[in-house]
Amino acid sequence: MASPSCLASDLLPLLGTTTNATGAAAYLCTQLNTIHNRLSDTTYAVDNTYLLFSAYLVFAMQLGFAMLCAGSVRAKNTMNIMLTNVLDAAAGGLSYYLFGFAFAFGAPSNGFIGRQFFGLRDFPSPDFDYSFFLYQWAFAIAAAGITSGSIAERTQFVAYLIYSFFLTGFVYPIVSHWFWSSDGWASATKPHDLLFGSGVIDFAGSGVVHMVGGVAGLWGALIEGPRIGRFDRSGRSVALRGHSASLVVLGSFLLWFGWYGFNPGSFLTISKAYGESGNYYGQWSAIGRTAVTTTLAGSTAALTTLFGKRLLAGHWVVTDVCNGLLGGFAAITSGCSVVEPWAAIVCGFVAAWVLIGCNKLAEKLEYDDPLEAAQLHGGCGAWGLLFTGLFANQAYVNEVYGGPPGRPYGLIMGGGGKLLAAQIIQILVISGWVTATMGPLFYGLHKLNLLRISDKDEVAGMDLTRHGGFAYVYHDAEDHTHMQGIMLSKVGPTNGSPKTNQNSPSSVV
Amino acid sequence: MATSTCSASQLALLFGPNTTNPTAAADYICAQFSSVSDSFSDTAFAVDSTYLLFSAYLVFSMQLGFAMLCAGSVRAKNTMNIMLTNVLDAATGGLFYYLFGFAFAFGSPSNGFIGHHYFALKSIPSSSYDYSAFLYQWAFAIAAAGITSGSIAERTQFVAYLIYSSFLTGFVYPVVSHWFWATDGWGSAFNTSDLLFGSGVIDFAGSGVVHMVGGIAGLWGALIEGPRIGRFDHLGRSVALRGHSASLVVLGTFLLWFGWYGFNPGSFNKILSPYSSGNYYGQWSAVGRTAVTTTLAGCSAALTTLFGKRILSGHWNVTDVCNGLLGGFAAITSGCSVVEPWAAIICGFVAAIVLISCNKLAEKLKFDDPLEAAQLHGGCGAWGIIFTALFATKKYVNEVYPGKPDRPYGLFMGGGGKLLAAHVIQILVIIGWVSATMGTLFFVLHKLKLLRISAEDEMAGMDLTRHGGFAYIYRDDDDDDDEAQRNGIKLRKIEPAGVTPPTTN
Amino acid sequence: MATSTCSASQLALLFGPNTTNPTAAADYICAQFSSVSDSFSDTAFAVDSTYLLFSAYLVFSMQLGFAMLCAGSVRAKNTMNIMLTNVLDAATGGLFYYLFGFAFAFGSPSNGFIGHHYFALKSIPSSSYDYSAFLYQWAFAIAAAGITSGSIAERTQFVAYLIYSSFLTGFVYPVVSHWFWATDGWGSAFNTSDLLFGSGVIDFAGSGVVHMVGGIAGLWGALIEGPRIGRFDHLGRSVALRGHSASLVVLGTFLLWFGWYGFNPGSFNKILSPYSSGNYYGQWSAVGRTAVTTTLAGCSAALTTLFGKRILSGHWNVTDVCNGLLGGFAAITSGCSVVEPWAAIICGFVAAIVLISCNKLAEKLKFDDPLEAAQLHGGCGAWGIIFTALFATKKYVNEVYPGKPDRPYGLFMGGGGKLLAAHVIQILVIIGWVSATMGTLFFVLHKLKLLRISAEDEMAGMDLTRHGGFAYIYRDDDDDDDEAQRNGIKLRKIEPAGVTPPTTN
Repeated sequence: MASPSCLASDLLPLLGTTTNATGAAAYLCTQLNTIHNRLSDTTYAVDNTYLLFSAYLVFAMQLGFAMLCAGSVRAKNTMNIMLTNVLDAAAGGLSYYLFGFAFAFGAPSNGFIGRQFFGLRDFPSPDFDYSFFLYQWAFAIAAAGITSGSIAERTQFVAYLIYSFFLTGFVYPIVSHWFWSSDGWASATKPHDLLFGSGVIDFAGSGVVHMVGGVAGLWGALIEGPRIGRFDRSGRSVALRGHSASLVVLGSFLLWFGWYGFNPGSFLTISKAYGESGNYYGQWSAIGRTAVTTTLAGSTAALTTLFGKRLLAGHWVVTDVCNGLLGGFAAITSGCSVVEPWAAIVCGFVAAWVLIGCNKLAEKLEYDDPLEAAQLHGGCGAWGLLFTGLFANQAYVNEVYGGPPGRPYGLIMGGGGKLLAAQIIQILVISGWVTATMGPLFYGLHKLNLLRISDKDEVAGMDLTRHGGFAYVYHDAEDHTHMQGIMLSKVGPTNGSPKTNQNSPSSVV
Repeated sequence: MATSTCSASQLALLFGPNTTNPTAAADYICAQFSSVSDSFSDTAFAVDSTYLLFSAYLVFSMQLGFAMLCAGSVRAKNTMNIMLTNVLDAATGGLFYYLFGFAFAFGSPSNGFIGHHYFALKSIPSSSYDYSAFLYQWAFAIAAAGITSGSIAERTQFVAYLIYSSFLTGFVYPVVSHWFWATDGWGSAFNTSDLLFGSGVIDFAGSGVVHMVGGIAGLWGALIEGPRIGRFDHLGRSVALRGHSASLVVLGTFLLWFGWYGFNPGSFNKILSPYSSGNYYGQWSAVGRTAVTTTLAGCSAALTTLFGKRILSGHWNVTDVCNGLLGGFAAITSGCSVVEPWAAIICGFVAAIVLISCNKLAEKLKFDDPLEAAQLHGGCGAWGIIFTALFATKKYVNEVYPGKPDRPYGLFMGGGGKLLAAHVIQILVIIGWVSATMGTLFFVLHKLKLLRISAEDEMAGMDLTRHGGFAYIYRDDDDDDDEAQRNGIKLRKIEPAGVTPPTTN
Repeated sequence: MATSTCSASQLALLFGPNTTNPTAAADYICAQFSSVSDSFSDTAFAVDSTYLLFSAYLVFSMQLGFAMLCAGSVRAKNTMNIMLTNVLDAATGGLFYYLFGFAFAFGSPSNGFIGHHYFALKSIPSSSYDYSAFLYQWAFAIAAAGITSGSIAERTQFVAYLIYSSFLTGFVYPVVSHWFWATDGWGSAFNTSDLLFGSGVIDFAGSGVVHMVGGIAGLWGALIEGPRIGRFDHLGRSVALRGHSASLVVLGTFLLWFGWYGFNPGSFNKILSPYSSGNYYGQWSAVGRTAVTTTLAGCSAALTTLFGKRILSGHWNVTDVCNGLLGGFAAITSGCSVVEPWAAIICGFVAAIVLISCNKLAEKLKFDDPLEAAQLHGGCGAWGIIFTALFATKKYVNEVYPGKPDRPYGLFMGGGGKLLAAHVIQILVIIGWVSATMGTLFFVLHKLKLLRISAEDEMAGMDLTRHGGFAYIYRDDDDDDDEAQRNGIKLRKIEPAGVTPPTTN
């Protein structure tokens, strides 16, 4: 709180010969100090309210991921992918509580890894309250959720449990320590010794969250190889369409909804004046601006994808539009707080093309990612980091990150190349770190035959073989036996299941 | 929320010359107070922004609600199409409302007809509008377009959709919202100089501005396109073309209900605004009351529809109950902040009856609206506007629209007919304006053959012909097993349908 | 939140006669202080109302969660039915809780058994309750009814549903909440005079008041109706009747999780309430801690269920994990605000085991509850109440329930057995009261043949016989093609089923 506290000794000489000057001064100052305390209480209450509800919104993204993933895989693997999403949140909760948060934000520490607050010991502290933990937990599980999409439909459940625990508990917290903790080596909030005099501006985590999830997914999917049937024997790509576009749209909208917690929420506090107190412009405006840039980037990316895909594929495809939308969000996440709204439109426009390009490339390389997670979160996330290095606005950088004046800002805005250099370092370091940790993990699992399920399981669907049955039973078989059901379903069509032409050339994703 | 300012010179006089340094003492004390006052101003901005932003997020979640409601209410073969339109509503709306929609709507100072400041958010934030206000209004704008998309579902070309949606969000809706919500709109109750009938229109959260605009636009679209193939048989009897998933309908309805708590109570924009400082009763109570009236109107409409439909059709029908519920919400939207909770129950009761009657009428006139959007948002919206003019209470009107004492209020509450007159004007003007703009647009699109899809496309479903495939694949056939697939398709043709009982409503 | 009042006379004395006009100076300064104090009071109301309202919206979203969870957990042929009941829970709940439920629950001053003020929100807002408090409590009330609807799903007449739902929301639940939550309830920890065992019951967000009430009511309903046809075969072996959509189950579970952040942390009602003013630690930290304990309990319950079920049934089962998760939440609901995060992990761990055991027991006793609601909310709810009495920490109890020093706290934390005694009493009383009221009601409905549907209806599915058709139509056939339809129905009878592998759990 900005208000200087009232000192009786300051006031005393001024009142001077008043009958009981000491008494009067003490009286007045007691009153005023009470007020300052109450103002501080109010600020805490408002900021915590803001942060908690933002955390709840970010948590809603987990539901969005679950629905998006469920809709994007085939019906026979729905239970499997949804279970992984539920467990992301659950396993993430325990591991982030026990040590993840400590690795990430356990200051004071070194630049590489934190080491306080294990199991929320000595919590809350003046720096961190429980709401902050909750918020960061919601972020951590998002990273794991991204990766689960890349390796969907062909991964053993045990492998899933192992990598998810490792990612949420170790790999991700360390990256977030580097770039977000006040003593991370590349953090922009470090009090001194900033990387290139600037530090990395990854406001809500295009790199820390999205690229980490995306690169991890990339290695997982690469090592596992494509799903059976994804590329035919002549190497042509065959789209394996998800089973429900409704769930995809539901998931995308929920992610959009949750992103309003992800990006604007990353300010952590709302009750903070910029410069002179008592002005209509303050952190609350910056938060609103962040919500606006987020919206515009996503909207632009969706429209770009719509028309781009119409030109390329000849269809108006809703799932592609949803992915484009999410690509725009993943890209703006880094710079959302420090760019002008018009720049967000540029960001979204390019993000859509980055995604389309990455998808083309993936197809060429016979890389199979059921949710395009590596392309979307990795590719668009990397673009988002560069974008911030190019378009960060001087005034906003100084307002949002404070500290010494004269911070470097976006290259195109005239701020020189230092920020861009830091951002490029970030991309390289994240790629390197995730590759060095998650790559060997997936490779080890692969060697131990723990990674990929058997061909038989894959063809039958994991729900049937591992999860006790299909996700959907639209028609009720009262007393028919199992054998009949299965046998007949092989030879004849079941009632009420529309046959779609899955090989229609239109469905090339 | 300004604490009364502390005047150092005045205080210095009171201390008088005997105090050692009266000026400095007074300065010191007053500096403290002014710092406190600044902190309050910061806090107020922070609290109000928090409130408005989260309300905007809730309103945005209505777009998800619309998407799910629409998806569930159409047949499976058009699901991708309608969901795409809902996603694009939000996306195109975002761009157009940013570029000029917000400027048309709230760009004051301007004339009474249209605003002309803040294009592309230039000079935002200002002391009157912050970014959060833009976000909130954007979420409203896309809701209006979402309503219309329901009316013309299952038979409209995608290009037509893109054109009308941009036009509605970017021009038609912003102009209407300027009239009734901007401080210099000709019909606005916030107008500082020249109130319509000394009252202005009390359309608090937009029964008229949002719902009627969307509904009337949908009415024209659906009228000009004509009914879907098979909606009325050759004898002219109505045949229900049921939506493919009641689960999605219920999901959508609940999400809309959830979002409506941003729509109605959020329309206060601020929550930290005492009616008399230091009292437990203030705008926060009014916000709570608005949430309560909204809830009660929806609840009573849902129950009325439940029993009404049971009597009329013999079934307990969940999709009808959902529509009734939404009708109640659309109706209370106008008066939610200025009526007593008991009046909200009446509002919902009548809204349900209005909706049932509109649906009967639509059937008679062979008007086909897959989501009943014109009936629901147009009909119940219009009732809501009338309702406000009948039941607005004096106390609440003066609290919610302060600044001018002795405003006219509800006719039944003893406030005279001026408010009612203003509201009738609003209904007529909205119908006129939307018909003149959207009616013309749809007609031109129709003449250019850009509006309706071909009969073949309609029979096959737009998802297959335009959107690259069906929305659902519940049966997994091994994708390499081509023979089975061909078989499957062959057999599907000769196989009889699943259990789809003919419905009578 | 009163700033200590400024006494002008006292200050004037301090200034003394040397000051030119001590009285005026003192008055002036004190007027400033009192205006500041008023602003504080306004701010506090605004912040707390914002907090409570958004929490209420979150709790309301649980209703959507229940609807989706229930819809996914029943067979497709009863989906419309169960979703309708969920919509109506909210709607009838809204009316009845408005008319008298809230009055029964919180209408103080009253006796310890039942409240009798604020019927139809008369004299609301008052200094103790604002509209937002009503809205929040309404969202709780409908949750209780939602729980019960799961237990009796797929075989209950719709009329029975309407009757019990009104009775539960309007009377049974409000009375229980009066006992344990109102300031003059006999078992309430807020009771100012006469605390039960000098402690009162610490059922912070309602493991007992909400979950056990709903669960026990469901238990009686399901017991009296008997199991669904086909749930136990002629040898008495259990046959799982799987729900039709795991996606909806997961959707519902996540929405409940989302909403639980309103349910538990929101139960503080206020967030702007310092424990010692000017410190970083205050009620806002307690609110955050509550969210953390809630999360951890659910997480550990989910993981325990995952591995437990893997060992028992050999499958990684997502619907079981979802139920385990919810069991953890139901258990932590009672103690969420007064336990350490590590204790929450224990709570969740045991809750999962309790749920698994209850399910085993239910199977043994041929008790059929389609959603495991009685086991989950009744069993885990009861465990949660015990858990609180064992693990409540001294510091948190005194912070959260201030006003009386040296309250008893958790047995394992060294606080003695008084709290445990009070909690055992709570469990017994809730079981007794709900059995006496809801048990009787269900029995009477049973005797009047209003409870269970006919066997034919049950085989065909209620959607077809009562609600006008199935919830899903994924295949589009032209509905006017009557011949094909009749064929379809005929053929369906003789056609074999789709792929429904028998499950073993």
